[in-house]
Amino acid sequence: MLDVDAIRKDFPVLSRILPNGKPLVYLDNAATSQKPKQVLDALTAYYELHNANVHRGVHTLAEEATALYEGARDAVASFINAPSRDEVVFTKNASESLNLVANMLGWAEEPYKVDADSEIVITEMEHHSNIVPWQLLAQRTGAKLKWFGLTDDGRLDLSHIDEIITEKTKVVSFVLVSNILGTVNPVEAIVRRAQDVGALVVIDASQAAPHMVLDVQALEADFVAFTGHKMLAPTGIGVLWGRQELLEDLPPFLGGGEMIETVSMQSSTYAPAPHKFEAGTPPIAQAVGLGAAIEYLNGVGMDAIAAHEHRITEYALSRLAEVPDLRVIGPTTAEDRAAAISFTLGDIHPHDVGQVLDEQGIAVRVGHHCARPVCLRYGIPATTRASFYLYSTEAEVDALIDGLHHVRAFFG
Amino acid sequence: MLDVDAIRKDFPVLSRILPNGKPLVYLDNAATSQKPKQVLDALTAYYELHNANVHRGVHTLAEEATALYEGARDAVASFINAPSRDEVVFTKNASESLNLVANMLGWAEEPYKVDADSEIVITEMEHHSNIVPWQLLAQRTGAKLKWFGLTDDGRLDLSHIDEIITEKTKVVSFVLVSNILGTVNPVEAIVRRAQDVGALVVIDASQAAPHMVLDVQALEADFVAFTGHKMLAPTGIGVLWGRQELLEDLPPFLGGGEMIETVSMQSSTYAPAPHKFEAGTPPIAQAVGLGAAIEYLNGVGMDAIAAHEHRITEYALSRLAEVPDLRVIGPTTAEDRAAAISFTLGDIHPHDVGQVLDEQGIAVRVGHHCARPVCLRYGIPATTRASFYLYSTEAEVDALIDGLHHVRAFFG
Amino acid sequence: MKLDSMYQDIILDHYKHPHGRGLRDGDAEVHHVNPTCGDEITLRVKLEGNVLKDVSYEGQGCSISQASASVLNDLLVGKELGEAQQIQEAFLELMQSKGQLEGDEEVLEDAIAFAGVSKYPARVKCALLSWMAWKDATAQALAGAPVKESA
Amino acid sequence: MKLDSMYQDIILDHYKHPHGRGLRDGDAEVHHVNPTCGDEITLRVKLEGNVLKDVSYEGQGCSISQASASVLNDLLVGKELGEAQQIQEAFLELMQSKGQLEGDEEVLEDAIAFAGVSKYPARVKCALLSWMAWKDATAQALAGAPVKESA
Ligand SMILES: Cc1ncc(COP(=O)(O)O)c(C=O)c1O
Ligand SMILES: Cc1ncc(COP(=O)(O)O)c(C=O)c1O
Repeated sequence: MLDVDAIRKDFPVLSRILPNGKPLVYLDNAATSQKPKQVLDALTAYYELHNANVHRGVHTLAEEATALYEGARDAVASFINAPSRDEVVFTKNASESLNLVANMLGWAEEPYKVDADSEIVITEMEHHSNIVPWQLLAQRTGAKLKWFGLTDDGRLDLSHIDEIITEKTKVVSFVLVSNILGTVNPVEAIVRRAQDVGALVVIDASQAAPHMVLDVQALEADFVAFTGHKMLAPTGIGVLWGRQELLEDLPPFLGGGEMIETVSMQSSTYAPAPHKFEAGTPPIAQAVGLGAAIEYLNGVGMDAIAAHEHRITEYALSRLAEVPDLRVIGPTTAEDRAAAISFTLGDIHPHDVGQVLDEQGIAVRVGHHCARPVCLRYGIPATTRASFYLYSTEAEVDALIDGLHHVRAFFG
Repeated sequence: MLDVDAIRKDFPVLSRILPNGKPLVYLDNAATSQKPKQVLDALTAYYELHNANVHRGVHTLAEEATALYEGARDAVASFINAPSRDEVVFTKNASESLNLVANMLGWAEEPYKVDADSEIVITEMEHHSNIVPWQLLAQRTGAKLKWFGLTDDGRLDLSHIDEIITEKTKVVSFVLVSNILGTVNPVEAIVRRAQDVGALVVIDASQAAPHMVLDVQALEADFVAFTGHKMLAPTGIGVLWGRQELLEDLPPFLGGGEMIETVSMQSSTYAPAPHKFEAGTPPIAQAVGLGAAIEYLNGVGMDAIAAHEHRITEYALSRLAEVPDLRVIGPTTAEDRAAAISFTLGDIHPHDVGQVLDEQGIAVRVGHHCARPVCLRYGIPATTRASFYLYSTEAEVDALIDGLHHVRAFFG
Repeated sequence: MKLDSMYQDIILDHYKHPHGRGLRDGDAEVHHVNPTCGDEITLRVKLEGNVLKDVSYEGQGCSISQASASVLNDLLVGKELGEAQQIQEAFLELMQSKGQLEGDEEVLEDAIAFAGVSKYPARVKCALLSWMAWKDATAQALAGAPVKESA
Repeated sequence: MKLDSMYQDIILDHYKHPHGRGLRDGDAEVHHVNPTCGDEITLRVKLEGNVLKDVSYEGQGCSISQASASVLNDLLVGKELGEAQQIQEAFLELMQSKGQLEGDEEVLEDAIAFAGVSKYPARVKCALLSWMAWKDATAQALAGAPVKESA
């Protein structure tokens, strides 16, 4: 069991009193997480003592900054059980990581090249950041974009898997945990089929990395993307993990300082991965912050965090079921399900739900959660989403339920 | 005159004692600047009180975070005298800003499209971040890359401007202030010729924005790129300013959350600029930090900073002239010159120069400074570079000169 | 309570009983969305000479965006274009006032109920959605654009 | 003083008077650069059966990278390949030791002077440049690659 009280003390914002006098109940963790003071201290120490540009200096600060930055890469590599630290590329966010892969595949040589004869497979529950890059790639190469649909209870419909993933499929990209439905997807079935047809597999782990053990070797994917700000780290840092031989074979994306081996006006050669994909001054302090966040998460234990969130999810689902006219969009049990719960409340628009909850200090997200196709699929304009994390409590669930009763009364 | 003593007190790292007992003399400002506590406080306050994801929330924290993030955009817009705040795009660094433009022009429609009939013009003194993106664009489109050479005294050789910028030129991209030579380039002559042939003008202002008044309207460019970490702001934030009608007409670069108007599985439409170019969760805290950095710079005054650096540069150039066998690479007077000074010292390799200086607490940069073509042009393997900022003092110049004498004695 | 300043009874009334809803004959049609929340509106204007004969609309969205479209219909239909435009500008000014203005009841009638909404940046866009759509559709109608099919 | 631990006299001697410098006949040639600092080396190996007949090189770089190439030439020329490889591995281990190892003088001779360099991550690459180039060139020579023209 987590000592949630002790954990909450590490997060300064959680004791914030809002301008209307209400204490903050932060249930918007799928959008972004709060930061413990350990992470903020790491940032401040970096800037107050060691700040320098990395990799190209022989002076003390530059050596220290480089050691801290590369140390963060080690921390990420071991957090996701990467076979090699050189497989960890730092980006600005998960969206850049996913765009990086889509662009590499557009510019790649055979056998990776996505062209007019290729098919790209995604799913209907992707975040826009795992839809739009592939739409752009399809438009620009003439490739065909296909996708898995959803079942009524918020799961992937894999019944036509052999027609969707075919010999023409060059890449299959899908979300491990949906940010809108909370669904945890069955990786193995998809990876198996993708491997059978020789397609590359990209996994969007943005909602998984913060909440459960993430083992890139166990996933057997080719690329895994996630984002720092949802896992206690600063904004401005993301990760792309990729298999070493792919990172070696694939062409660079952004060009500039850091990513080169040698430059002349006529032509350039590129540094080995991961540097090949890190053009310009990297998010140094943010990587250091991510390293500190991982240290914090490891200290608590990812298994313990997952178990805590599972309990909270079960409790929340059972209490939400008490609220009249409330319809959960996504799995209604805690099985293969993470701690982001979307719902509608009668025909009260989610914007109105969120506003009235905010008045009570309860921060939830409303809208399409950057997953508009899911709303279209279920014929709803938007949802209200409550999402939990390691510092969430049953009392916060109770506050949410009270709040929802109040919403109903207000618009009743 | 600046009150440099008072300014130095705002920068915690400047009072650092290094592990070898020497106080830090930080002369690596062209690589990255140090951060005042005002900026660090803004970061901490953001994370401790207001942290939330932006733009899509109705709850209090989301409204506060959005106001802070968009407030930083206002600060940048007024700092560079942009006609509209919507012309300010936040990126992760200057390198991304430059790649963004190169990619947009590759995917654009006529009249902007760069294709096999087009020519791209850069200069031999560009940072790799303003070379490699154009080499990649040229490779991928078949366009021809051309460049201005350099005179022996470190200036652009514009004598063949009419042959270099021609009717075929689609884009001219050049550095306002060279990070290796310190040269301040004559913008007007180049812009005039580019406008005559209808080419777009991109200005890399990475070494200008931190040190002088930057007025994008006065420059008459189409795009201006710069980077936060060199101007007292955190790592992980850059800026691309672009003329509104161009940002409206040009296609997006990265796809994802935030940058869309409406998404379906079949197709998507994009939000108006600047959001069209900001895929994914933006560097929120870093933008807030950049806003605080700009407030700090404005408080001191950009004119006063430029004047201070001019004085330091004059002093440094005159004292460096005393050191036997020292050859300045770049302009040898402070006229049209910024405060980054590269030099060689006999045939002592810059790496060795830097190492011996570091032993005395003096942090300089050695190598090709991501501008290898400049080293090739002047037939040198690398340079040692000392670069100054608002907190630099004459005493630090003196320490450098003493250090260089020591280097000569050591390898003598 | 702060909430009541946003959700005035007038707003809730318009939300529950919208005026002039539904798509009717028009000279121009536009479809606007609020990308931040997904609110959508399809709106048509019908001109007769200089007079705004009808504003018809259909859409989905929160109480604020729905009520605002209803109020717009009330206020603008039957007005001369010049006057309609003045009302639109007055409403825009009110919504951008960050809670500083109360609004002129002579001009804005029920729309002054939205004064409280102007304190909530994320909701201002909801309130303005139909008004921006109206402005766009009117410009198109004046330019003689044909009625588009509903998207 | 810390500096002296890096810049041992042996290193400075090799730097000022490099052994075996210059490009001579070879079975394979490689060109390696250190992207962090721009140090470059062109290196050729000449094999005779199992024996390393010559290692010739040309390059530009700091005292550490230059001295290291000179020491390599001293240590490896005339050795059997197996032994040369052991020496290379011992040097690599020393350089990656972050100042923890002193190096076996029996095996490494002058090269133990580089022990102090191993405390400076940015300089380790300088010290290893010629050794990595040698390893690469030897592999190519064994694979029967033809001598490339100098780049
Ligand atoms: C002139 C110039 N352009 C571009 C850059 C790239 O900036 P960044 O590394 O922040 O992308 C730099 C700094 O490294 C620079 O000095
Ligand atoms: C499932 C999923 N994928 C991708 C993203 C994009 O992450 P970011 O906005 O940090 O790029 C998010 C979060 O917004 C997400 O929830």
